[in-house]
Amino acid sequence: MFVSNKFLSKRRGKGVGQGKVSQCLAMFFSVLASVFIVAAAQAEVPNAKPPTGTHSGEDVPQPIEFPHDIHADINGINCMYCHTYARRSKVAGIPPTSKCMGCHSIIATDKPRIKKLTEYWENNETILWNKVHDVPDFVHFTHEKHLQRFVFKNEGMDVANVSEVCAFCHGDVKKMTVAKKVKPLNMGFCVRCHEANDGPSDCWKCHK
Amino acid sequence: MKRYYVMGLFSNFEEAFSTISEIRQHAIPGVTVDDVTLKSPIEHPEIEEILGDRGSPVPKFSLFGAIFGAIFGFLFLASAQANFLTQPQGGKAIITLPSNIVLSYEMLILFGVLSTVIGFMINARLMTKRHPLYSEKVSLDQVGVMLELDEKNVDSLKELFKKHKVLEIREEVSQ
Amino acid sequence: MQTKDINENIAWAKINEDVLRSMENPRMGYWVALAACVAMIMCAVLAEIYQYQVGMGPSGLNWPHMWDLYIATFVFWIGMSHSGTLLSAILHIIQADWRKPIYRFAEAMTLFSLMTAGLFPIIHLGRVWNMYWVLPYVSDRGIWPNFRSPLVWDAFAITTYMTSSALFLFIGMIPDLAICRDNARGWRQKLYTVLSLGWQGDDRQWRHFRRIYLMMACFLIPLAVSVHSIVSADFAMSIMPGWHVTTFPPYFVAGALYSGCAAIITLFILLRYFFRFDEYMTIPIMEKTCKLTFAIAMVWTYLNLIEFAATWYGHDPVAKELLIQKFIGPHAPFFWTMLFCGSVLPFTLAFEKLRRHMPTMFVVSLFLNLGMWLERWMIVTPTLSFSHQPFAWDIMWPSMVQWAIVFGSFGWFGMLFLIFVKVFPSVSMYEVKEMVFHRRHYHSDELESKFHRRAGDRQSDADPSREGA
Amino acid sequence: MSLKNILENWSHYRRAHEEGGHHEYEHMWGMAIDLNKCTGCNACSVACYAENNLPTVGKDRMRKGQGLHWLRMERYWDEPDLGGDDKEYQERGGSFLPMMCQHCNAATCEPVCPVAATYHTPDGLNAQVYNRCIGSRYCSNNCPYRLRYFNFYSYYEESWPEPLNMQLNPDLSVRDKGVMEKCTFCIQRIRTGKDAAQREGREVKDGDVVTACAQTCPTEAIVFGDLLDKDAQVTKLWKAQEVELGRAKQDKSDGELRGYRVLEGLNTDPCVMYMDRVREA
Repeated sequence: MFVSNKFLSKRRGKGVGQGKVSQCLAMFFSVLASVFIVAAAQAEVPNAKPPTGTHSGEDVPQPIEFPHDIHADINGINCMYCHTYARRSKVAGIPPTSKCMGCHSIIATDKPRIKKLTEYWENNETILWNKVHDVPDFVHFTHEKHLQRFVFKNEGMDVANVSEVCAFCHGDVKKMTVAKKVKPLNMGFCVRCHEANDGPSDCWKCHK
Repeated sequence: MKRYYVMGLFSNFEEAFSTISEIRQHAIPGVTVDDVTLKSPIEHPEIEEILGDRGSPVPKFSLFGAIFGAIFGFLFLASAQANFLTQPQGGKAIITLPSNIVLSYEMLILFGVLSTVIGFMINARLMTKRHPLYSEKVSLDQVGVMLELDEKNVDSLKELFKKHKVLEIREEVSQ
Repeated sequence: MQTKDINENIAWAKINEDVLRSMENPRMGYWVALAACVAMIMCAVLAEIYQYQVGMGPSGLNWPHMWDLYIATFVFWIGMSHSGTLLSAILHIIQADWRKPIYRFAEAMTLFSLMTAGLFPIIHLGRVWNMYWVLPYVSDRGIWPNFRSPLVWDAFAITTYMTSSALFLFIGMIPDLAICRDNARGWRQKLYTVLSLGWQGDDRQWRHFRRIYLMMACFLIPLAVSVHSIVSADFAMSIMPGWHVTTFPPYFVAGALYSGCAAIITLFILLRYFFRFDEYMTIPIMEKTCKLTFAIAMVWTYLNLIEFAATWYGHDPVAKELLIQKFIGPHAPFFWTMLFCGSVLPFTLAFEKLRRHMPTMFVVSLFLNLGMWLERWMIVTPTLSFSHQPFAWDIMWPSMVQWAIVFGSFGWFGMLFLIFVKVFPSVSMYEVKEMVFHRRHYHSDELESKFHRRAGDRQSDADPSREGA
Repeated sequence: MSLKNILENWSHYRRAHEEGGHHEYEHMWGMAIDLNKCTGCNACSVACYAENNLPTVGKDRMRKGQGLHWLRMERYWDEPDLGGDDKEYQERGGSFLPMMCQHCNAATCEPVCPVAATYHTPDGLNAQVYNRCIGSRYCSNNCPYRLRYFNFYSYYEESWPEPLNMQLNPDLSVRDKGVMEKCTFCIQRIRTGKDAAQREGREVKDGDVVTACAQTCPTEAIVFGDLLDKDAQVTKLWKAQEVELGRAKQDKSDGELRGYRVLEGLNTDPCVMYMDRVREA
């Protein structure tokens, strides 16, 4: 390893025993290495990581491809007509099938999606909609307070235009068929809006 | 113009020392002590008596780094604390002096050390290629005296080296 | 007759040769030692993986014992790291040249024990995967670490200390790396060429080198003191009896220097024996280290006694109760062992005969370190067992998981150190050269007999039995 | 933003915590516990388990000291006034001390958390943000009351096997391993109460918010309310006992006054007042 002869000093003849020892050592190290790799691979823990995944623009399949654009944009139905709880509750709510049937027992009954809907209705089955805008369990978000702040107690904001407010977090659902998650909905997203609008900065306002 | 680099290797420091002393006394006209580079295996602070005080700006780097570290540290911490949205804590202040003094002190030292090291690297011309005349014997036990000079002085310099029992003379010409 | 100090007329080539020899391809014993260290680390790794998956429960921690061996061992390793700085920086500033043959491995020890210590605050976290939250980074969530917390100070202090001591070690090694570069070939040559940063021994380089070394020493001494004060703040900043002690910062610094010096003695003897560094790590140097350790041990003892006295006269009932529990409670055997190892055993260092007997010193230094480890444990745990709320009084003994991780930390330190001694010169070649150069040229015999011989040397000239080990 | 904060807060940062520190408190939730009424029945503790998604850890772990009981019933059998060795006093029963987080105004746990997972809310609560906690456990070590509990294991699968998970309180997260937790004065109930008051456009009044323990206590030993509300029952109790926030030591010269706060001398300024048990000596 070193240039000068002094430092080169090759070890004279390896004894048989020594060879065996080095083999054993090599074995030992390789076993240790494999144990380490196996153990490290095991170290994946459920719930260990904070939620990531912003589902940016990701499609969430629904039992019936509900066209938001036809309802909200073309026909101009207010968001809160179907998502009734938004103004008075934590959750916005998914309309019950009866609410759909209120119109669709008459309107567009021949369309395939409506036929599917009627089928659910007649079989007394629940439509299992999938949640698109889901925040982690440790987040306390109320639709009520946000709607109060931005719609009902917001001068100059007409309730008819509530979809503009909804779009803060849900994106322009009017232009979507099946709703997609287009905003990150992570903490930074919330905090920036709270800062801009003098929302509370107390941790326990949003965490639970 | 061609520049000549000549290096003489001496077996001990005294010989190199007296060689440089003679150069300082203008033994060779046109060669001054400023052209001399001493290459030694150990540190010789004494040589500065002959080479002249060439100074070292490294402490200035330290001072700058330390001041920067302390100020930056405090401002960074203070602005972070002021920006921290959840302020109220145990009746304590927002910008707490005791903790900020501790942390600014650590930053002072960290930046002081980093700046000193950077100053050293720059001033000592480290991380550059070794001079072609570099001899491995310098790292062992011999002392090298290297001069950068014109062609006309090379021979007289070699004479001077030989007078002081030089062991080996190496030279190099560069453009 | 004086025991042989460094031979002033030693050939410089021999210095290079001896030190480079220590870095040659290792023998079988080395590999076995390395394997043993790796096996120890594996114990810790397996324990940590188990703990990571299941939670902190298997480590035997409970309410109210939220910290135990992890933090105690953390403080122990941080303490260990202080001696390198002491030996190297302080002795450099006061121009004690006997530091030169032994400071390199001491500094390496500083760095490696810091690398070991830094693991423990991470291991002890309940949610290790989120440990980066302690770092002050800009996030769009608008949240920062809590700069009031001594744990955050720890993070700052350890990072600073680790960076600075690594740089100090590295800068001091550059001329030696150049020597290695000039003598090595193969992968080693490539490594040393990069690491030596083109060092060629110019007067310019040496001049700046001298300044930077002094500057770094000046930075490192207050840093070392502040680091262990900050570690002591983990305890002193709390309001717990037995932790909230005003004398903790100096007490911790003294304890740190103490355990570090004891570890230096251990490694000194091991290196001297295995690498045959008898000519460099001489008995007089050993003696000086021992005297230093003894002095620090007495400082530590004093601070210990003052702490007891302050608690006693302070008359805080809770603190007093805790002190009594330490003396006669369930932890008493460990407490008295700690006092014996820390305060009584160092008196062996005061006797010249014992001081010069390497095997004795080896055993003593190990016991000193045992005492210092127990000291840390006795700081952390009894307070958790007996504090203000009597309902929460409880005794806990650490489980195998904790022991395995503590055990493994010694393997980790050993492995780093073993790798170091084979890759880097563990004796500073250029500074030993400087040392012999200066002793040869600037020390008259007269001065030498005054400063470098012990009193009574002359009388005992005829007595060969005083030759050291 | 940051410069504004520095300049704004600098001027009044030094005000002591008894004045409300550097910010105005909206409420100051507090408790008064009458030990005369406490029978040690543990109903409060059970209610707390149900309300706050507390896992049951099993006998062995409980014995080891790894249980999570935000409200614990401390039993003391050796009141010095009664004579330690007296056989008789045991027959009269021990004394009970229901201990939940004292919500100190100068909380020792808050400044030591490295990631600021525990902090003081504008309601005067000593809150813990579970998903910010990294589990350094320093807060628990620095709590003189030892009222902070740690999730040594993941309990949710064992504690609430299907279909028991349906009983979990949705207003509160289920904590995973490695997280510190503690009594929050049922902060989810406070939040609901405040929301309801806001919806109705009025101030929160006494009785709007009741913690699970206060609600459950069969003898009504626990009274919960807003100490800033002059008309609240808890404020009246504190006043009657001459106990007030920001005072380290209560005057004990009047034998009629039974109010005290635990470990007052440490100046942690807790928000829970206990009223001493009166017994025949």
